Amino acid sequence: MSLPPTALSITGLRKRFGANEVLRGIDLTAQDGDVISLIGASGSGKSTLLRCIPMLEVPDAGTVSVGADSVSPKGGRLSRAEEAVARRMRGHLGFVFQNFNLWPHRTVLQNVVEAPLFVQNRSRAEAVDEAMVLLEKVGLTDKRDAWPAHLSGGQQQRVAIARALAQHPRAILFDEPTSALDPELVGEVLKVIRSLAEEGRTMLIVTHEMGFAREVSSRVVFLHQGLVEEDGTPAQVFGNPGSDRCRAFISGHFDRNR
Amino acid sequence: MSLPPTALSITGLRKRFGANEVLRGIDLTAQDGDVISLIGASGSGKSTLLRCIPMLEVPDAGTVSVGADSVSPKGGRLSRAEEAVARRMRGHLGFVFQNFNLWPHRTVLQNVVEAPLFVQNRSRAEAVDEAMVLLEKVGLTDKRDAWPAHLSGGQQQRVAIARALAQHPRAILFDEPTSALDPELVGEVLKVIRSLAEEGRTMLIVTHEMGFAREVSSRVVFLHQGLVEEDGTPAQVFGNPGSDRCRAFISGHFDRNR
Amino acid sequence: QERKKLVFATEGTFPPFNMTRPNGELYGFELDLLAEVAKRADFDYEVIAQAWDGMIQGLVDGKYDAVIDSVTITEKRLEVVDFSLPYTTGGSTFAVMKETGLELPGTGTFVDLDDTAATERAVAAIAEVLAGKTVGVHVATIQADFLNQYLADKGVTIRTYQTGPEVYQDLMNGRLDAGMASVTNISAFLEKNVETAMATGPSFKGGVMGRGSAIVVQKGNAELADKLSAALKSMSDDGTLEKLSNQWFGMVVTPKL
Amino acid sequence: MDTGFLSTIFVQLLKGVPLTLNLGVLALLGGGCLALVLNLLRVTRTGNAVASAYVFVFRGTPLLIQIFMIYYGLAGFGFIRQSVLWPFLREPYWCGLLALILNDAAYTSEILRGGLRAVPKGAVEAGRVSGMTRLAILHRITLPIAFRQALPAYSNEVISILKATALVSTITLMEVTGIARAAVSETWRAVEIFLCAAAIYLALSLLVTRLTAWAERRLSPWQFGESP
Amino acid sequence: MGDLALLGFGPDGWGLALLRAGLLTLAVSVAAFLCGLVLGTGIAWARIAGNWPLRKLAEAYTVIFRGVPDILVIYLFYFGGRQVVTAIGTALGLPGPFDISGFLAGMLAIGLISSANQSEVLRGAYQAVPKGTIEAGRVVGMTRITLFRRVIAPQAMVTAIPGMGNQWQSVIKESALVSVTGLVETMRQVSVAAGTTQEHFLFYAAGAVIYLIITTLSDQVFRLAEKRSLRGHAGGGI
Ligand SMILES: Nc1ncnc2c1ncn2[C@@H]1O[C@H](COP(=O)(O)OP(=O)(O)OP(=O)(O)O)[C@@H](O)[C@H]1O
Ligand SMILES: Nc1ncnc2c1ncn2[C@@H]1O[C@H](COP(=O)(O)OP(=O)(O)OP(=O)(O)O)[C@@H](O)[C@H]1O
Ligand SMILES: [Mg+2]
Ligand SMILES: [Mg+2]
Repeated sequence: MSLPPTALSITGLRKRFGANEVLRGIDLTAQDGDVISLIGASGSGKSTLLRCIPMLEVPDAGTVSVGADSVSPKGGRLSRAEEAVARRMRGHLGFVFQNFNLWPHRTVLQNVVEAPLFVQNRSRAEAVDEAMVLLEKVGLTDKRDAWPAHLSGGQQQRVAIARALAQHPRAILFDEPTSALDPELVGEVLKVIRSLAEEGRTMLIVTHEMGFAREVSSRVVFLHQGLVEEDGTPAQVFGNPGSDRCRAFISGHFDRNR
Repeated sequence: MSLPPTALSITGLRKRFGANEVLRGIDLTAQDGDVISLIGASGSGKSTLLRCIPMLEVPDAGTVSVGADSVSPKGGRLSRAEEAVARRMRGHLGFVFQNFNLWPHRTVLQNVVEAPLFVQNRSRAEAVDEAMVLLEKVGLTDKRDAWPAHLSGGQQQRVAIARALAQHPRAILFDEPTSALDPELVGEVLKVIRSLAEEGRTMLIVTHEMGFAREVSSRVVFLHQGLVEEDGTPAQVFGNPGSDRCRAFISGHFDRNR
Repeated sequence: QERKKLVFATEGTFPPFNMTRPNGELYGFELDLLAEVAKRADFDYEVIAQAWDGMIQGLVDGKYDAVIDSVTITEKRLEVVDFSLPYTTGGSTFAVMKETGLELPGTGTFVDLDDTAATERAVAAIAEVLAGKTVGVHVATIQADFLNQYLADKGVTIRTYQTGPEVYQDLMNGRLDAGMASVTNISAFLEKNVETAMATGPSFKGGVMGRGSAIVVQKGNAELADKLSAALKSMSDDGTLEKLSNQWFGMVVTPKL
Repeated sequence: MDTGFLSTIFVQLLKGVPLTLNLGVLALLGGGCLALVLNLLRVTRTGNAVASAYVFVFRGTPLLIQIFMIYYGLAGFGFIRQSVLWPFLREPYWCGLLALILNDAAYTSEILRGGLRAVPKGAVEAGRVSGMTRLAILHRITLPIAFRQALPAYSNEVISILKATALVSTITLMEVTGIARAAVSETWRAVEIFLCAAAIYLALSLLVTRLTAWAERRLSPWQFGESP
Repeated sequence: MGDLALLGFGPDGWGLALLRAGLLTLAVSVAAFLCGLVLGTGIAWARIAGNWPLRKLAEAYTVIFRGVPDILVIYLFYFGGRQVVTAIGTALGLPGPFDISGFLAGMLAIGLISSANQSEVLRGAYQAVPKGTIEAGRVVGMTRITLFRRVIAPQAMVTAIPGMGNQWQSVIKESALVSVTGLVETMRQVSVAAGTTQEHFLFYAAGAVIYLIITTLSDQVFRLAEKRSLRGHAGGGI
């Protein structure tokens, strides 16, 4: 039996902003169907790590591979050839931004069908049909023609999720996808993520909701001071964390939800 | 004994966006020292309600009072006189936006001292000293000279909280103040809110984190279809909700955190 | 006792009629002429420089009393302002570049446009050579009127320019086959380009070519016009005018008044 | 006022409108494309230097001087008169249009640059992660937002190009101002004639103002609370 | 090309005259631009925040001063201004004669034209300011003035500065039109020199250089302002 294909792999990733070295050598691999939760203190570099994968931030060192494509930028810049590879990689990735980043000049539906129509050149009818199914899933069919500026925070976040899913990406990167959602909707998102995992898609989820992380993930990664400090199943990490730092971090949550 | 002063009172508040009537007659009063959590589904109008208090959205009907000032706008517009009253009201209110709305052209410290210096005309030394104490509380002293665009989501949210507190407002309106915070920081914010309540300040907090709501608040209000559907102590609302709708909403959370 | 000074406006950019020294001082044929006129008519005056745009409006508005800027008397202009007697009546002719080999008949002769038969003969001869060619001229001048009236319908393309010098510029650049201007103006051009360019064709006078250039005064200011005219007349009578003309143009372009 | 004279002049001036519009529209089209190219150049270091130099020269000198330089200056070089370009450069129309295009491009590229600044960074990132090419991001995200932000400033440019076409009257083109100036030196009734010309330009720019206001609403309905 | 000595500073050189003209161009431009900035800000403010009649008035003002060719505005100020000033003076019983100086008329005319244009640039820039940051200012109780000074203006600068740079450049060049009022600024001096010496190209080129020098110097000011305005800004670009 051959090894399962590696959907996503990160090795030796480093990134600094000025004097502040945020990522100091991150290694992480994900197979198809993995759901990895990334937890850590605010400012610990979770978003930066996520943003390095599609090269929105260009790392100072290290390699990022998505499927067969792989980029190892040097000196915080992409060469022309690397930029092309990065673009191919992005085609296989979905991304849900921490602050949503909806396109203000497109309606809800237009935001969702934009990439299918203008990147993947699918037919309009098909793209719209699928978009409507996705909007149905996140409970926004009645807002299809609204402008992003007229949506509530949670509605914007759900559009962002639908927009990422509409691309059929092999791997999806979520940056706090439930931060603006109420408990019921969190449950819905949980369902969606589970069904995607069953389809074999890989997901990397930054989250502060430990309950959600426990429920959804096959693996939990704890980031601390620019390094991966814990990496294991939810049971391991939440039940019996190896480091004191991780224990202290998690206890903050479980204390309150006792 | 006289009645305790009413810090904040809302009566018969209505607001519609086009055909969508979001608030359909809200009544709510808060005394000094009250901490009220506002919960409800995404899109139920929580942010709109909060934004109506300082007249960022002008209600279609109803009255808002803060301390001795009171405004009852008609037809979704403020007259010049009402605008002046509203501005006086705002001077007594702090507001933490759902999407932070930091001033991008000012550093962290400048964001925090802006209102003390340019609205309340306090001395620079005093304002800076106090700002540093607040930044210390939210763990951001080392970011004092950073630009908002260079902060992580959680860091931005903490600046927004510090900015609101720097005004010494009588009442503070928080729109999901912990959405981007890790469990430890949520604990810190909880502490800050408790100490403010002890000082007698009034707080109105929109939140999706039921655990947090339970810990922090003296009263919980559940919003549904533009009306207040539940209003009681955390024990009442979470332990024994009156309406089915509220029970279903809450169970989403406690199921997962069982 | 102080006498009120008369203010004259001129452009200061039209050699050799009026020019400007780097220090702003104005000089030229018209300045010398004016000095002599002032002496004879016994008035104090000053001359100010003013761009051509707005020159007449300034006069009408009373910002100054008269304009001396090689302005030709025409019927239309008489509706708006008054003129003194004319002080130049040099004819108009054509300029061409030597390398084009173009040459018009009648060089050195005079044609009076009031003499219809002679005019027709001369125009027909020129038109034969210029048919299909392009002739440049300063916009809304008597030369432009002449071209429009006599040559426009004979297959000659007429192109009008906002200033005089641009006609010569385009002539040298090869966009024009010929340019038309006053003899005085062309001789100033030839002074610098005598190797490459030349004047050709007859010199036209009278008719649409108007009654010569004169000093312009406000409509109805007959007193000043008469005073100026009288001085000019006396200069013409005693030959001063001719002398000045020879001094500045090397030929006589002034009328016998 | 002499209404008979006014109406004759007015009719005369109207004959210049087609040329004014022709020059204005083509200058804006050509200038717009060139401005876009200039902004695209700014991505690379040398490109940025080239674009800056271009803007510096063409924004830094009066259009009138540019027109003169192109019309009279270029023609002064023998080799240009021998070149294949001469049939074009010989014509005042093409020289005038060229000058207007080059000038408009310099101004428009600055306006566009300001608009590009106002595009939220996140919107561009969202385009990049969805796998869009540079061109697609430009055409689907950046430009629509940037153009909308730049529209008020751009409407200034449209109007000033409209008025700038007046300067080509200096190189023998008879558009509205050319006709007006000819009429002035003929009749010397500057105020009446220029008032007529002003009325024509005012009408044209009123049209432009209306069009841009309409475009503002069309291009950014989300700021006006309209649904598509 | 002509004789370069013509551009020198000797008795027959035009250097000094051109220098003086250049300085006058600069003076007229600066005065007109500042006049336009003050008025333009007011107009933009009226259009954004004014009540209905004020808004319509500001709109009409913009349309007229943007739409009428500049030369005519200058004409009206120079020639009409004198009549207005005289009427006012007489009404006040002051001893005449009255006139409006060429500098004042030119500066006012160009300033008014520019104010209409600047108001449009500013309005566009205002609309590009994220609404949330304005709300954040309102909720801390800022007055309109403070809000404008501390929140709106600094952010609007980012979009406005290139547009304002354009306006400044236009003003410099429009200043050439004031020569009809008798002021000897660069363009007028150039045409006088060119006409007198018949060295058109030499002097037009010299004129271009003078304008470029003024532009270069003033560009530095705008560049500096732009740098300042961009602090903390994380906007797009291509
Ligand atoms: N400016 C607007 N124009 C039109 N509709 C709006 C506008 N702002 C909000 N809405 C609509 O009003 C409803 C309530 O929005 P609001 O932001 O108050 O919800 P919320 O309770 O805060 O939700 P969330 O928890 O997702 O933030 C939503 O359906 C939203 O689409
Ligand atoms: N563009 C930038 N320039 C400078 N510093 C930056 C920049 N972006 C992020 N940082 C810094 O890098 C650190 C990591 O930021 P990051 O956004 O990755 O944190 P995070 O783990 O996502 O935090 P949060 O949970 O609050 O979103 C922070 O200290 C932040 O201030
Ligand atoms: Mg983050
Ligand atoms: Mg909300």
